[in-house]
This record gives sequence, C-alpha cells and structure tokens, in this order.
Amino acid sequence: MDYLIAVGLEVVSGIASLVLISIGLAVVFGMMKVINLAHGEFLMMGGYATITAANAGVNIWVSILLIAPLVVGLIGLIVERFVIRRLYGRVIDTMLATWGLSLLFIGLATTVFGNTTAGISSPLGPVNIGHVGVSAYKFFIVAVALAVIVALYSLFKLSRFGLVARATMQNAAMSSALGVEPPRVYAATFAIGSALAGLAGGVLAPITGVVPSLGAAFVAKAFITVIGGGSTVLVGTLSASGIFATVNQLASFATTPVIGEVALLGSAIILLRLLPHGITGRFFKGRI
Amino acid sequence: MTNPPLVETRELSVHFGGLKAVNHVNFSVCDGELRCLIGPNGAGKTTFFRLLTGVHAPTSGTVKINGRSIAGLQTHQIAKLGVGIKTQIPSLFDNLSVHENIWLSARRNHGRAAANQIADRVITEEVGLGEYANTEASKLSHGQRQWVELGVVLAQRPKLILLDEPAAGMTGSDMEKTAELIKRINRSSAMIVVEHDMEFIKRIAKTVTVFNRGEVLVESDVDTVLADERVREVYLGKRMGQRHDIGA
Amino acid sequence: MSMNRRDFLKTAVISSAAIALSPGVVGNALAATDILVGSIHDLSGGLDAYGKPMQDAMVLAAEEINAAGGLLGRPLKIVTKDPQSSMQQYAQLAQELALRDKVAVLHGGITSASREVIRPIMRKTNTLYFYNTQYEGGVCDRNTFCTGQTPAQNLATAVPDIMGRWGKKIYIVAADYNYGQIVSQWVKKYALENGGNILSIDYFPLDVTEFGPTVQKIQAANPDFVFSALVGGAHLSFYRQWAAAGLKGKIPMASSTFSHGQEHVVLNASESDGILVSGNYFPSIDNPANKAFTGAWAKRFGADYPYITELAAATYQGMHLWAKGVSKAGTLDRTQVLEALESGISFDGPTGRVSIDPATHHCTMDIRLGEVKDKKWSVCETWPQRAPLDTSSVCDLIKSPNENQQFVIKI
Amino acid sequence: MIGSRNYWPIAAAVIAALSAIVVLPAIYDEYSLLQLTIYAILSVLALSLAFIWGYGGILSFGHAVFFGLGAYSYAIGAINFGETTIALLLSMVIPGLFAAALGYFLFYGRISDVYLGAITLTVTLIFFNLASSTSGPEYRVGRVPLGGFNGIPSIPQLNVPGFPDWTLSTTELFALSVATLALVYIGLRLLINSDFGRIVVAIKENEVRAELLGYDARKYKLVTFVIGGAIAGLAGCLFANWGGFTSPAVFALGQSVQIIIWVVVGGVGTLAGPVIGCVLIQWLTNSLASLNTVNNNLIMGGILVVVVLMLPQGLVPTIARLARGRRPVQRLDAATKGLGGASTKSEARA
Repeated sequence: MDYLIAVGLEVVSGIASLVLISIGLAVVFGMMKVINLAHGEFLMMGGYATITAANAGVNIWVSILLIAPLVVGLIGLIVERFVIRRLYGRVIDTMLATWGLSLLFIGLATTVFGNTTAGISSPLGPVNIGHVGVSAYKFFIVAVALAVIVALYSLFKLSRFGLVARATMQNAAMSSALGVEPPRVYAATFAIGSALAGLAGGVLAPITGVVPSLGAAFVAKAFITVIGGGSTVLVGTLSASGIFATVNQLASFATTPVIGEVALLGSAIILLRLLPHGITGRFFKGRI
Repeated sequence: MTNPPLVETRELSVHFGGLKAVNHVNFSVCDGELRCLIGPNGAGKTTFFRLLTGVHAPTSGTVKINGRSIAGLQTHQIAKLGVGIKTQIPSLFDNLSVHENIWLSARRNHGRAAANQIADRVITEEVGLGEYANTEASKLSHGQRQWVELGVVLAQRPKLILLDEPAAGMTGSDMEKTAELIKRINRSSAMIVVEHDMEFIKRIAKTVTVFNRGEVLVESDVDTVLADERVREVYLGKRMGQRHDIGA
Repeated sequence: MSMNRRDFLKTAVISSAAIALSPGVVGNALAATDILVGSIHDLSGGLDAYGKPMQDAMVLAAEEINAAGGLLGRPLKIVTKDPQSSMQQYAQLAQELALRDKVAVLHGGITSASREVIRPIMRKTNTLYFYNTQYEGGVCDRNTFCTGQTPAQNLATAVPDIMGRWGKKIYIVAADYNYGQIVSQWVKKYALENGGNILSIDYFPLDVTEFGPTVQKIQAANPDFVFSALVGGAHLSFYRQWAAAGLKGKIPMASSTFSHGQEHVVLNASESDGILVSGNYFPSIDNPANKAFTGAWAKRFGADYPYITELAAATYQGMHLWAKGVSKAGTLDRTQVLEALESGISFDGPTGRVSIDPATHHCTMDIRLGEVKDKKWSVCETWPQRAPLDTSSVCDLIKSPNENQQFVIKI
Repeated sequence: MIGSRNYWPIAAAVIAALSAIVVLPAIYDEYSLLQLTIYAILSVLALSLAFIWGYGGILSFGHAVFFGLGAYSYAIGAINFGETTIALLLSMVIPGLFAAALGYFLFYGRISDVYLGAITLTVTLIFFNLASSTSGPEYRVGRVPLGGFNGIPSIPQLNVPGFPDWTLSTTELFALSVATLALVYIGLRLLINSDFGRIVVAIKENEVRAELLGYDARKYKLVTFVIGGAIAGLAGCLFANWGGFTSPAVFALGQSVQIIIWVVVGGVGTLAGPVIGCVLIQWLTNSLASLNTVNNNLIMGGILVVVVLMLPQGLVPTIARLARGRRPVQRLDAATKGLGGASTKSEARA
C-alpha cells in the first residue's frame, strides 16, 4: 500500500515535471506559433542561474523561484529582439534559427561553466510515507506546476495584458489599429515563455544536476508534449503531460526506464495519428 | 431515358454543432448546363460547394457525380471523375510559370504526349495569356491569376467545372473578359458557379439556384429569380442584418 | 547557351574547389626531431569530465620525460585531438594521427566504443596504441596495450569484502552499455560464489536523469547494499535523488565507477559520504611515487585541481610504460618497441607497481577499496598485484600473436 | 522552380567525378583520401535530404533514421553473410521499406507541417533509445550482437560482388564513394527533370491545387520519401565501410540536425548546395577538432543562426544570384529556363 502511494506520487510528480518542462514552449508556440528549439537550453540556463546564485550565497528558494526565471526571461527578451522578431511567420526558419541558438548556448555554457555536472543538493529532506521514503522536493515540484498553471490562467484570461495579448495574436492588424504595439506584446509573451523555461530549469536543477547539454534531454519531450497537446495552451499541455507522464512512469516501474521512454514516444505517435492536430485541435494563434 | 444528371444531391445536410449550414438539399445539374448558386452571406452556398468538392463530409444525404457517390473519395479521386474545381482565392503553383501550371493539369488528364500541345492551346487560344506563358504565376496581376486558374481547370477538359466566385475582386474589363471566358468554357463543360456579384450573374447566368438558411429557396431562370419577391427580401434583409459568412 | 556553359563551369569549379579545399589545408611544420605522441580524448561533449584529466596526465608525463632529456635524445610532442564525443570524429582523428602525423604511439579513447573505433585503424596503420581506461576486459590485440583495470581484477576481491561488511543481498544499478552489463555479471558471479544474492540488476542508458521509479523499486526490494556501475554526468542524478529520498543513511552503496567522473567533487559530502569504491588509484595512496605525482600535478595544474582520477593515473602510467619500452628498444620501430614492452616491463607509479602482462597486453596492478568522506578518499583495503584474470582466460598473445578481437568472456 | 532540362550539370558531375577518381589518389596520401571519402559519403546523405525536403517539401527531423538503418543493415548483413553484396542491397532495401511504412503512416494520415516534424523526431528518438539498450548478450541478429551504446565494431569492407576475398582498398572505397555521389546526383537530377519530378515539385508548391487536378499527393510524397530513405541508407552503408563501425549515434538527434544544417547552409531547393554545405561544415568540424580553443557548438550554432538570418536561401542560391548581378529579370530568366523554351518578351515585360 505504501508502495502504491509512492508509485502514485511518482506519477503525479512526473506529470508536474513534464508540465513545467513544456509550459514555456507551449505559451510561445500556442500564442505566437513560434517553435523555440532552444527551449531546452533556456531550461539549462535557468539551472545554471540557480546554481550560480545559490553558490554565491543567495537563498536557494530565491535562486529557484526568482533568479532563474528573471535571468532567462531577460535572455528571452534579447533573443526575441535579435532573432525571433526577424522571422515571424516563418515557422521553419524560426525552428532552424533557434536550433542554431541552442548549439550556441551549449557552446557558451561549456566555455563558461565547463562540462562537469554542476549541481546543488535537494533543499528539502525526505518524508516517509509509511515505510517508504520519498523526496519532499517532489511535493514542491507539484506545487510549482500548479501555481504556474493558475498564474498563467489568471494572466491570460483575467488580466488586461492577457486580453491584449490574445487579441494581438489572433489579429495583429486589428489590435494595432486599437493602439496596441504588437512587437511589444510579442516580446512580452516570448519573455514570459522564456521565464517559465528558466523556472523549470531552476526547479529541476537540484534533482537532475546541470550540464551544458542538459537541454537536449528535455526539448524533444517538451516539443512532443506541446504538439500532442494541441491548440489550447493550458488544457493541451496538462492533458498531454498527463497522458505521456503516466505512460512513462508506469512503464518505467513495470520494466526499465528505456522502455518507459519508448512507451512515452510511442504513445505520442499513436496520439498524433489518431488526433492529427493534438488533443485540443489544430493550432490557431492566441488560445490559452 | 435520359442520362443521369451530372451532379445530383439527395437530402444533403451538414450540421456544424447546432448550425444547419446545409439542410436537406436536393439539387441536380445536367450535361452542358451553366448553373449559378447565389444567396446572401451565410446562406450555405459555399458550404454546399465544399460538399460537392469533398472538402466537407455531409452529415446525411448523398452527392453523386456522374451517377457515382463521392462519399469517402479523396479530392484527387473526385477530380478524376471529371470535375474541375476553382477555389475562391486563386490557388496556383506560385513559383512555377503559367505554362508549367497548365501543363501539370494537361499532363495529369491527357498523358505526357498530348500535354504540351493542350497546354499551348489553352494558354494562347482559350485564356489568352500567350505572352505570359513563361512568367512565374506569382508575378501576375490578380485578374491574370484568376484566368490562369481557369486555364488550369480548362486543361483538364472536365465534364463539370465548379467555380467559386470567379469574379471576386474584379472590375470592368477584367470582369467582362471572365464572363466571356466562362461562356466559352460552357460550350464544352457543364458549370456550377457560386457568385455574389449580381452584375456578374446577369452576364452569365441561365438557371439560378438561390440558397437561404441552408436550403434552396428558388430555382429558376435568371430573370424570374431576379424578379422574385422572396429573393429580394432575403437578399436585402440579410445583407443588412447578418454580417458573418458562416460558410466561408 | 552561354547560360548553360556558365552552369557547367559553375558546377565544375565548385566541385574542384570542394575537392581541393577539403584536405591538407593545415600543413605540418614540426621539427623533424620531435617524437609525436597522439592524444585523443573527449575534451568537450558529455565525457569531458573523464577526458580532461587524462589529457592533463599526458602532458605531465611528456613534460617529465622531456625534462629528463626526452626519449632517444629527442623531445616528445603531444598532438592533441578532441573528438567531441563523436565516434565519427574518433575515426577521422585517429586516421589523421596515424596517417598524417605518423605519431609514434597513440594514447586515448575513453568508452569501449571509441576504443573499438580506434583499435582497427591503429592496427591497419601499424601504429602502437595504448588504452588507459578501466573497462570490461577481453581485448586481445598485439598492437594494443590496456593499462586500466578490468572487472575480475578488481571485483574478485572487492565484492566478497564489501559483502562481509554489509550483507549478502545486493541490488545492482548499472549504465546500459557493454561495460555496465559485463561488470554487473562479474559482481553477480562473485556474489553468488560467496553465498550472496542479487535482487535485481537495472540498466540505465547514459542519458537518463530521472531515477524516481528506480529509487522506489530499490526501497521495495530492501537490499543490504546497492552496487552502482553508473557512468557519466546524467547518472550523477541517481546519487542525488537517492539522498533526497532519505536512503543515504539507510542502505549503503558501493561502486566500481564512482569518482572516475569526479562525482564526489560535484556531490556534497552528505550525498556521498560512506560510498565504497573498488579501484586502482586514489590520490591519498601513501607511496613515494604518488607523493611525487600529486606534487608535480599540483605544481603543473594548480593546487585547486578538482580531482586526479584513476583514468588520469592510468594514462600517466601508460605514457611511462611506453617510454620505458622505447628506451629499452632503443628505437621507435614498432615491432622492436612491442617486443621490449612484452619483455615484462614494469613501472613504479602512483598506483604502485604496474607490469605489462606479455600474454594479454594488460597490466598487473594493485587493487584497493576506498571510502569517501568529506569529498576525500581514504584507502581501507589494498590487494597487491592482481593479474588481469578475465582477459587471460581467453587471450594468449604469446601463442596466437595474430589475434585481433575483443572476446566476450564467459562469466 | 522546376529543374532545368539542360544536361550540363550532369556532364560536369561525370567529368568531376571521373577526374577525381583518376587524379586524386595519385596526388593525395591515404589520410587525405579517407577524408575525401567521408566527405563524399556524407554528401550522398546530404543529397537524400536535399531531395525530399528541397524538392518534395518534406522536412523530416529524423532523417538520420534511414542513414542509421542503412549502416546497421549493412553491418548485420555483412558479418552474417561474409559476402557483402546482399548486405549492400539490404542497406537500401530496409531503410526504403521503413520509409515506405513510415511514409504511409504519415502521408496517408495526412500528417504534415510541424506534426510531421514531431513524429519524425520521435521516431528517431525511439530508434536511438532502442539501439542504445541492446547491449545485453540476448540482443543479436544472426551471429551479430547489436552491442547497445557501443554499437557494432569490425564491420567487413565491401567486396567486389562475387569475389568475397576482393575487399575494397582505401583507394577503391574512395572511388566507389565518389562514383556513388556522382550517380546519386545525376539520378536525382534526371528524376527532378522528369515528369515525376515536376509533379513532386508542383505538390510541394501547392498540394491542394495538385489534388484538385487529380494528382494523388500522398502517393508522390510516399515515393519521394522512399527514394530519399533508400539513398540515405546507401550512405549509411558506405559510412559503415569507411569507419568499420556503427553505433546508436547514427540515430541521434544531433545527426539529423547536422543533415538539416548542411542543406540549410548550402541552399534548400538545390542539389549542389547541400553537397557544398556538407563539405564545408564537415571540414570546419574537423578543423575545430584540432584547434581545442573554440567550442565547436559555439561555431556551428553561430553559423546556423547567421545563415538563417542573413542568407535565408543558403549559400548556393545567394551566390548564384550575386553572380547574375541581382537583376530582377533574372528570376524570370530562370523561369524560362525551367521550361526549356525561350521567351525574351516576358523578360522585357516584367
């Protein structure tokens, strides 16, 4: 019984991790139809931001929840200004350019931080469920994922910025006629997506450790989750994460992590064949 | 017995959620006919057109072309039944030349031996774009692009041609030329033309089917239809009241 | 027509330019007196935590030899290549070192995959090859010398010793590749021979970072200790997640790989304290050669150097063994150096005495059990002069000198 | 633009290949020949993607799957059979069959655009994962252990069909690789110039229109995909010959990315471009390996970003445009050439 609860917790925290990993990409793709293949490296940089800050004596929670998203959000702004903005509407070119950025960031991180795995240990100790020990940090991950979803929902559905953003994504000409500056909205949205990636990197840093090549492990999963989720950012990401992470974790328990990984990928292919435009339908810009 | 109609729909309906975009439509067109579909915005004519071309699948009812049901057929299979389709916004191979555009059409339907000859004839004689034969399609004016697409459809030598708003965005002499072209094409193919523009309809139409709220309101020759009170009512009334075109 | 000809010219010019450009752009302007030594280790990409100390060991050894007057009166010059953890680059660079630079010997390769790429190229080009990494054993090739420890050498003594400390129920987690598979089988063999019991063996691809389900599975199995043959940066997460789940103090852990990738440097003390590692080298080994070695290392690369790994020590010894072979042969001629090396050459290095076993071209060496505390290693056991028993069970180069393969040893 | 119907590029390819095969072994040492061989082999791989992406409009993020399948098929066949002719055929047939199955799944499921990208990417990750987890002794095909992460070493060299003992020397492998490159280039050029090729390009231009004309786009895309897959498999076979090994790295995402980079840098929609892109990038990667100062990823990433931003068409089309003096009529000129007819009138008009 204790074991079953522990298994359940692994599944839930697996879903939460996948949501965190994917949500930044989902926001950028869902709102702007930009696929940022440097997303994984944004996570990686979030991880390094957290570790660097924590090692410099900043409180660990501040490093994870504040510094990582801020730093990566800023990097996102710069990337948007100098690369993404020049390529709006050219999906493939954007993918290629961000792929280039991804290599570039890996190279930069290697030059600055070296290739040895950097890490900080998990700031929360274990908790016992019956006789089974689990990391309390897993609860923290679930909490952060929930908080991110609530925050995004409020931001895009309830705030004025959200309204302006959704309107701009759906019809830039119209909203610019209403006095909005679309470039600013794009920049802000991209920065939010980047900050979310940074946050995910910060949150994951204590459990996975950080290497410059860390992003590669995540970007494919995030990409598949976002595409599998379909047009609606929050519902899509949540439902795709739910399916994929459950399949992955249960298969990992039953067999090996490789089979778990393959099961995840296989379920993604089947899902896309059955629902060619993802769980929530074909992508239109600006649906949250 | 006469031949079966070229196009025939029976009790054709398509519903989008609660909206009955096309509702129990019985409709037929025979060889050599030129039929215009009109109706106010949202009347369902474009949706109906898409049912005929297989873009939408009907909720119920059947579409038969040449006596054969098109249920489950892919677009290219419908084309092979002898149907030429021209969509509302000109759909061309933009980076290919006019000749290549039309050649591709002739090649598919008449084999490689005849393709060049047919393409040449269509370009110079039928659509009159001889001097642009080697120009890239993307470099032409809007009207010219419409004619190229007509040429593409013509080169198929189809039994039936479906045209969706062929005169959209045209004025004056361009429209004149298009109307002439359509009449000429009609000598060899039956046609169904969806059109908004009453002026244009008057130039080309013989029989007109009027759609309203997804159903056939009137079907008669053009003068009778234009004189019909109900048609005036839905046209004028709807024009003002309703702004969304559901089908398009 | 002119357009056509231009097209033709364009294609022709581009093709010829491509042909002319590609090779030989970088010429070699080296003094004829230098003896070139090839060094090919991953200095970037996922394995550079392993590769960098090995490369530094090459440099240190060469500088020492040069300071002592060089070899045959000529200075050594290291030609360094970074294959960036790509097998294709390994092949290309090994070809370059052998055919273009015509190095006298090549040291390098970290994974068995890279060794199996390099080895045939070296044999084909008659270039002497030293592989200085702990690996799964079985390579039998007269042109190749393996100076790292192999599983039987290391685990035959370590596994029973660890079982004596902690108990007989073992849970094995290992990297999912050749090395991990074979090491696990050796652990199993020695455990069973000593009355032990293997609860499970779980393999993990080298890029896995999520060990949540595994940690739970191990808890459910409740072993006396966990034996880890995990490898690389990604697997570091295992130790971290293990500690985070509160198992660090509950279930002890032993390993044959921990520390080679500087794991204990990255982990903090509470995550790594008490882990036992069976190996050949720890910087705290108390012998004069090691004191000199660690002193020289600190002087050359700084006192704050993260960690001198076992692979670095093996590389350093590999260089010196080769140098002794050359000195003894009095020439760089491959056959004569081979014969000299097979004559029972040994070197008293930082790990103690290492001697080349002529039959297998592997080394007899000391094996130790180390324990980490506060990121420092103490040696708790030493088993002197262990022979490479696994490889010698399948390979005898004295009888069949033309052997050229990696045997899969029946365990 | 539909390919030109003139045959000068083909003649040039034949002459370049023949002279390379005759002259280069005489003037270069063995190492340089091996280098040239790998450039030629990877260029074949570049051509296969250049064809399906640049002409078929299918951007696969997992093109390396076919390359890897080719390498593994050859390795397994060659070690099992001893004689390599069947293995050589297998290296094209198996990737071709797999391309047919995957292509059927994709195109007949009407999957396109980023969804196609997502699925091909997923497929290559699955192959990578599966191939990496075959290190156990139970994973073997015939008498070949798959070797997991380490892959398959000691793959036999190709032999002349029917003569198992006549294995290819370095020079012969070089000649074979260059000849293959030339033949693949010529074959693809002829194919693009054929009616089939024109239809494939038309479908890339406007799939809906092509379907409305009665072309079954799915079928043409499928055939294109299979041809590309088989050529990539052949490149994989040669690659396994060149290095004598194959490992799961051939399925890695990085390998697929690399192919895309070659094509982007050289120019999508050309055949010569990707070959040049491939040689340039490979040469650069190699040179960087000896430098040890600048990080390779930094340079590669920088190049890709700069090319996408500054030379969105890639090197070859850009250079070609510059060489033609950037006159706007030249696009028309190219259009004219595409039909093999001349129309000076339309030039003057536009």
